[in-house]
Amino acid sequence: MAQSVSSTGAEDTFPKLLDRNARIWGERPAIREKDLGIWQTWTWAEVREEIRAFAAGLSGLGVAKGDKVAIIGSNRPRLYWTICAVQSLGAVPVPLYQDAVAAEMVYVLQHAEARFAVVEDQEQVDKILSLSDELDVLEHVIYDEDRGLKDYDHTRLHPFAEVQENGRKALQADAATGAALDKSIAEATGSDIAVMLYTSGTTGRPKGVMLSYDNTVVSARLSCEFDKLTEDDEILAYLPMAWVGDHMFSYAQSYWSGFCVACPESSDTMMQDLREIGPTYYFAPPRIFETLLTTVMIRMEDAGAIKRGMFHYFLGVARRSGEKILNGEPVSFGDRLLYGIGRLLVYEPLKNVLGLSRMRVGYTAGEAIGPEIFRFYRSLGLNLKQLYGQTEASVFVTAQPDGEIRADTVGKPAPEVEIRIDDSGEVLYRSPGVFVGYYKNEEATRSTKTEDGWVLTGDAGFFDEEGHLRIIDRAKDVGHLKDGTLFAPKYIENKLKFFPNIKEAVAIGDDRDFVTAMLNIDLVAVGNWAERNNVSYGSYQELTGLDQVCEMLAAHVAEVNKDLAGEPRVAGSQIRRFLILHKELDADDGELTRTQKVRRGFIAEKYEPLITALYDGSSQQHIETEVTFEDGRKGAISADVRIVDVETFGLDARREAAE
Amino acid sequence: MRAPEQEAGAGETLLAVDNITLSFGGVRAIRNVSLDIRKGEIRAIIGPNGAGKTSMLNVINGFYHPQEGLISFRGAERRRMKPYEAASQGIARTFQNVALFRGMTTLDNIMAGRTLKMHRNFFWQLVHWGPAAREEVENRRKVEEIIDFLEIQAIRKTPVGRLPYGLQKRVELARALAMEPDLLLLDEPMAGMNLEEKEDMSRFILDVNQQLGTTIALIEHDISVVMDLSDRVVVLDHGEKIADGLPAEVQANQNVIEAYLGVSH
Amino acid sequence: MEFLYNLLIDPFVQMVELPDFFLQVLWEGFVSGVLYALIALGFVLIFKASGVFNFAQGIMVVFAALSLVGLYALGMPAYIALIATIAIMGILAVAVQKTIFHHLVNQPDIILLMATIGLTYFLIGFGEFVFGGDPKVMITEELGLPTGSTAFDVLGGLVILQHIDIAAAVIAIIMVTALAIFFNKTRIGRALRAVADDHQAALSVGISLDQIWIIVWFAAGIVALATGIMWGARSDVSFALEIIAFKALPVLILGGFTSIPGAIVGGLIIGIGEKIGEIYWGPLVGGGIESWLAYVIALIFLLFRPQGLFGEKIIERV
Amino acid sequence: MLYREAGQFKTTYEADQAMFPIAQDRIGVLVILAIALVIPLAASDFVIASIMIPFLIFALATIGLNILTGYAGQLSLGTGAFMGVGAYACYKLTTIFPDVNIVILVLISGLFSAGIGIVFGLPSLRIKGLYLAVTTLAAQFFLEWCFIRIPWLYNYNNSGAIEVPERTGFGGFVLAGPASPPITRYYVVLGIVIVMTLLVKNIIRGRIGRTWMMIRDMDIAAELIGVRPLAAKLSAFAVSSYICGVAGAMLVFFWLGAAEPSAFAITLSFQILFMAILGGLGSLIGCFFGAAFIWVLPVLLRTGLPSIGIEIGAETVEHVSRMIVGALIIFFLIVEPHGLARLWQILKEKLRVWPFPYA
Repeated sequence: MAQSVSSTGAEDTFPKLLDRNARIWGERPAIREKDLGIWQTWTWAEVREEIRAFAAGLSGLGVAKGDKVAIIGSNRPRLYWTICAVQSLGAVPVPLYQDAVAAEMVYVLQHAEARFAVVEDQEQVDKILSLSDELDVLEHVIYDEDRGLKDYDHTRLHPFAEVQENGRKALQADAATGAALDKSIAEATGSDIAVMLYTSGTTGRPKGVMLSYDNTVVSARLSCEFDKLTEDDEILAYLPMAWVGDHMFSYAQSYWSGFCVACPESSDTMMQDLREIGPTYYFAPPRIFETLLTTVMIRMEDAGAIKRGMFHYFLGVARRSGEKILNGEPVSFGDRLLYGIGRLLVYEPLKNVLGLSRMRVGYTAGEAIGPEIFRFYRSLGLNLKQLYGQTEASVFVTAQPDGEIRADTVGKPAPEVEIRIDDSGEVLYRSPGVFVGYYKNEEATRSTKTEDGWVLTGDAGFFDEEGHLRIIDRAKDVGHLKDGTLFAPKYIENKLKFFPNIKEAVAIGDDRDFVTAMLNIDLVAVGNWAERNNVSYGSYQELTGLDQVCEMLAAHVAEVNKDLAGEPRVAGSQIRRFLILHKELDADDGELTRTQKVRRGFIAEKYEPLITALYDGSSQQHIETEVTFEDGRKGAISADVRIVDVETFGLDARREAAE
Repeated sequence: MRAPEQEAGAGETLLAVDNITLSFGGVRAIRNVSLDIRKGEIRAIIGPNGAGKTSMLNVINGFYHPQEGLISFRGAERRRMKPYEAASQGIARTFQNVALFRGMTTLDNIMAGRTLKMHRNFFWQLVHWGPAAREEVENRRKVEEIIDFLEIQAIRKTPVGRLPYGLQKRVELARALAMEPDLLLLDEPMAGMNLEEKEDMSRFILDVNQQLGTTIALIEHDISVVMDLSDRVVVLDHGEKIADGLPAEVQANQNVIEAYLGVSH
Repeated sequence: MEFLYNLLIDPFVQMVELPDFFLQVLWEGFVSGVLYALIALGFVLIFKASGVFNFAQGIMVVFAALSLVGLYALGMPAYIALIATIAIMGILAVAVQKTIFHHLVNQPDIILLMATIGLTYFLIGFGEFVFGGDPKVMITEELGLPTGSTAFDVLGGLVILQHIDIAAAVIAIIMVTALAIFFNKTRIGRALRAVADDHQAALSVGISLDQIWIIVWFAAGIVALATGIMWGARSDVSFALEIIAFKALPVLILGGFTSIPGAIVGGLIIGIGEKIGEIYWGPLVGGGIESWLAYVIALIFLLFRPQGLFGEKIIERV
Repeated sequence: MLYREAGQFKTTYEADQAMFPIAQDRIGVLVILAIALVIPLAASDFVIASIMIPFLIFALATIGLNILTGYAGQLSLGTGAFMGVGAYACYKLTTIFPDVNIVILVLISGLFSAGIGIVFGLPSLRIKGLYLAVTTLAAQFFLEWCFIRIPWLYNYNNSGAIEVPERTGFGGFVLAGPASPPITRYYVVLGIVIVMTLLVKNIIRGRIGRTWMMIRDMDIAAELIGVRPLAAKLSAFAVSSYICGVAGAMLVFFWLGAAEPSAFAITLSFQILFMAILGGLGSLIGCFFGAAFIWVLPVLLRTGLPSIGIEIGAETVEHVSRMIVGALIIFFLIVEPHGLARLWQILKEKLRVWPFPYA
């Protein structure tokens, strides 16, 4: 069982934690990587040796206290070691998103004044070299994978192994090297900057969030205690290293509780690797859970009728009683028995093929997850939870405690986190994890973090009766109907988008009399439906105009209304009228951002006639729009778009009562 | 792609074929052909169908025995030999029609390429323990490096029969590389591939040549590929050599143009 | 020394000293050679057209003979029984094609071979189930085949020729001639030859693969029936006959798997060779060498000319 | 369905290349072994002597043939004779060395078989497929003839048969001979079969096994990779014949008790060949499936049909079971040319990806 971490508090930096881990868990696995066909594994003692050697090597190259060292690449042990090696020297690691284009990368490297970069492979080296003219601060680049780099000019380029070997030699040749390293580790304190993480943000240039050891180590400790993570746990590191979540889960928490981090072989083999490792602690954004569920359903479509029937029957059993059993609520004996059979025939095998058999704690965050999807996983007996976090908070703001899991909240304040909601509805928090500041951006720091340590999240939300926080929207997007009713477009849109048939939704209502919506159907889902029901259609546009499709979506919208009616704060913002757009919202047409977020302003302008029609009572509206084809040509399509009225629930009664 | 003057002229001769004539019961497949392959180069053999290209490879790795002419490898004159002797001297090859061991997985196929590197005797094999197990593991590691090199991790344990054609060709290359050859003979490595697969394969061939330093002789139909890839090109037609030289020279050669346009002789 | 004498000199001395006996041995060998040739012919027919090495040819011989005798025993006149048996062989051909080989198109040779071995097992079981396991007597006379023998006075001794053996030889010659004409002169025959080389070509002649295979199986069945009658007339009709099917293998190796003349010549060589071997060299090692001599002859032959007497040279290509 | 592979990851090549890399398979194998060990406690002498012992011996012989035909791709029709060589060698050995433990002699007798196998394997260098089948047929008939014609082999017995003398060992157990209890013989056979199977598995997953499969799948490519065809083929002949020889010796010494030359006739060769095909060429587990199927099915028909009230003569059962076996072979070739082993593999694959229909 879990060995109690005896020396809590004494180790306030990661290099110190590494020493501790090597001492008490020296022979236990610290990190694995699927490489050359097997899970190459390093123990904590080995990891410490690797890191010290590399740190000494870096020191030999000139890395000194206060330097910034950029880290670019996918999740690999050597890059994780680099974080600690850099920290050992009192320098600051700056992980970057490896899929960023060269220009974006250059901005961050310049802004962070990185003198060194440790990168994964030729691809990253090429990116940096292509812009080396603009990178006057960058001195040395160290690479992990030497493939294709043999013939490069090596005056400023070094293989990781060579740097490490030089360090090893230096450590052997001269005891002073080791002593200096020890001294540097010992001198570091909790208030030093541990890491700098650049957040992209929705607007403007990326900002460098400076997190101290006090932020990260304490957050790691609190969260490990919250979920009772121990050195027996196992995690798969597959999300970008530059993202705060990965930094906390795959680095900070691992160093704190001593659990083992596994790095996949490549992105192609990720699912296979997940299956092999079978992590006990797992994080994935809702998108991944969604795709996973979709593939499960698609793959089951190919199964024989009996098996498919059995599968869906037991999924029904799970929906009925799975979550209750997980939450320890009373369930009839018959259902318990059925659930037991279901476990044998469906749930456990399914978890096994998904690689989630051993998952003890799982989190999803970042976006709202569809309640159906969330419940699906929960009902299989998976302890999937939601959390709400930010880079500026060292992740944790709220989290769902075991046994208090709800699909539509993000949980209670995490340990030692204070939360308040200001008058405009914006969520603010104060915690040990609150960041030190934005690097070289005092102004932004001041506008985000108050004098007394409260951080503005930029999100609007409220606490429900059970003390759970619900995030409804970006604070700046929250508006009001003319009668003052709260209008949170994204909250409504998300509810709409949870229906597989709805791909995109735009809710309109700020400063209007009531709420309306423009919807995009999901071509795959609706097309599938059409095929199954022998409905023929020639084009996307034709599909959107079908009566049955309109009826189907009207039913979805009505359901959302019913849902909204049950929540007092947003009950007033039910959708009265909607239309189905005749074309897909597209980033190429400027309607979405490249990260697939809706650009409200642009859309409002472009579809002005439609919006007018939504509010003037007409039942049809002609529109002509410009589109960009895949090959870049532009064209125009026109359509008569129908406008549909939807059932609302208790809305008029409310209004009458209000008047 | 690569500057020809860098390689041309440089490097000692690895294999020399001197005035070879090969015939099958009166039909002459190769007539008085001489060619040399220099250490470290990529040497292309091109020509229309039935020009004797594959026969030439078969002669080089000892599968056919020419009636006339000399072959010398690494400076030593070679007498009549068995194909497996050529293999043990460091000549590996791939085949025009994929010749994988269809009953085995990708991994086993590449392990098969290590046959000559494994020596533990029957009785060690019986117990599969100690030195035999160690040898197996050492060679597995080597094979894994090749798998990594050719980026076929995802199909490691897939029976090769189930793989798409392009991947089969890559596995075959992997198997040849597992032999750690000095001379690698590739018989139409890109036949039947789509553009993307061809690009991948070209990159791998260049990587093999540059990173592992392996000398390569290849037969290819796609002239643009040959021109990009190879250091020197020899052109055969009806069993005779009609041109030999740098890609650019060969491309401009009137005989070659005629042979490819099908002008009768 | 004595062994070497017995091995190398003595047999030839005997041959010369008793030429009449030698002629008798040759004749005996010739007769069994004809039967081997007939069985081999059945193999060749099927192999040529379908690439199936029909291990069941032996049991088809037994099965045909048993059917004939069995039908006669049921009270059918001999000739009616003969025609009925031919019909049975036709039904067998259709059944074999429809239930087995139709489903095995494009399978590797070894699988096809195995299927015929399975068929052999089935037919043995079926035959025993229907006709019982006891040996039966062939209805030689009833079919109007000659019996009795004629003794010829040659080279100072007597050579006895069984009439049935002469009949067998004649029938074999007729059958081979008929087949040769069928293959070379008729449209279907040419199609059959085409199919051996190229299945598509056969289809272009307008005959389905199924039909072709049925025809060759039927032809092989008739050959089997003839073989069964001849063989049954010399000994009796029993499942022991099945073992002679194996003799067809060395015959085919000598003659080549696809050559009809090869089957004849190979059959004669094996038949005569093993008789002479048995009589003149057999006693040296205790006799009974007939059981394996044919294979050894074939084996030695194989090492020097693997493609057989009439087979085409195989050039291996990479 | 029963598999829980998530979390079973390999950190060393040894573990990755283990005989049973999946934990659930290991459990399964242990369960089967445990059942094999306790069967005698529950089963009657008839079951042990007439079903289990011959089943195991045939399975081993099938493994022997499978090495040659399934792994090295060389068709053999002479298995029966190679088994006979083992039996006769063992008989002579125990005559000459009556005091040596019979188990050791059984294992040594396989060597004679291996030697003969190599001799008859020599032509395989030049000839393939059906042609090679003729070679093995020559071996079959020639050796059968030897068993009859060389009286020395059967100690000049009048019967012309070999009769197993009583042999004790391992501290007084009667291992062979009329007085040997079936249970003792069962354990001896079980032990030998398990050990041999493991050793064969080792060979097959190593270099030598790979060279066999290379020759089988693509002999020209194998040669160009450096496989010496002669060495590869002859080693397959040797190992195959050795195992067949041991199985043959066990057949007489631990099962039949006495045997005439006809026991090793071509019908035995075919029986083993059927077991190999039906079980699945190129699969060890298939050998056990095949042997069980071909051996146990007729026994079940013989004993089972009367017990459910269908009274038919013993002979008829014989005929019917032959028909059924023949029909089943054809059926399997059509439905699944790779035999029961492939069906088993498919089932296992299904269980591994359950509830999905395929991976």
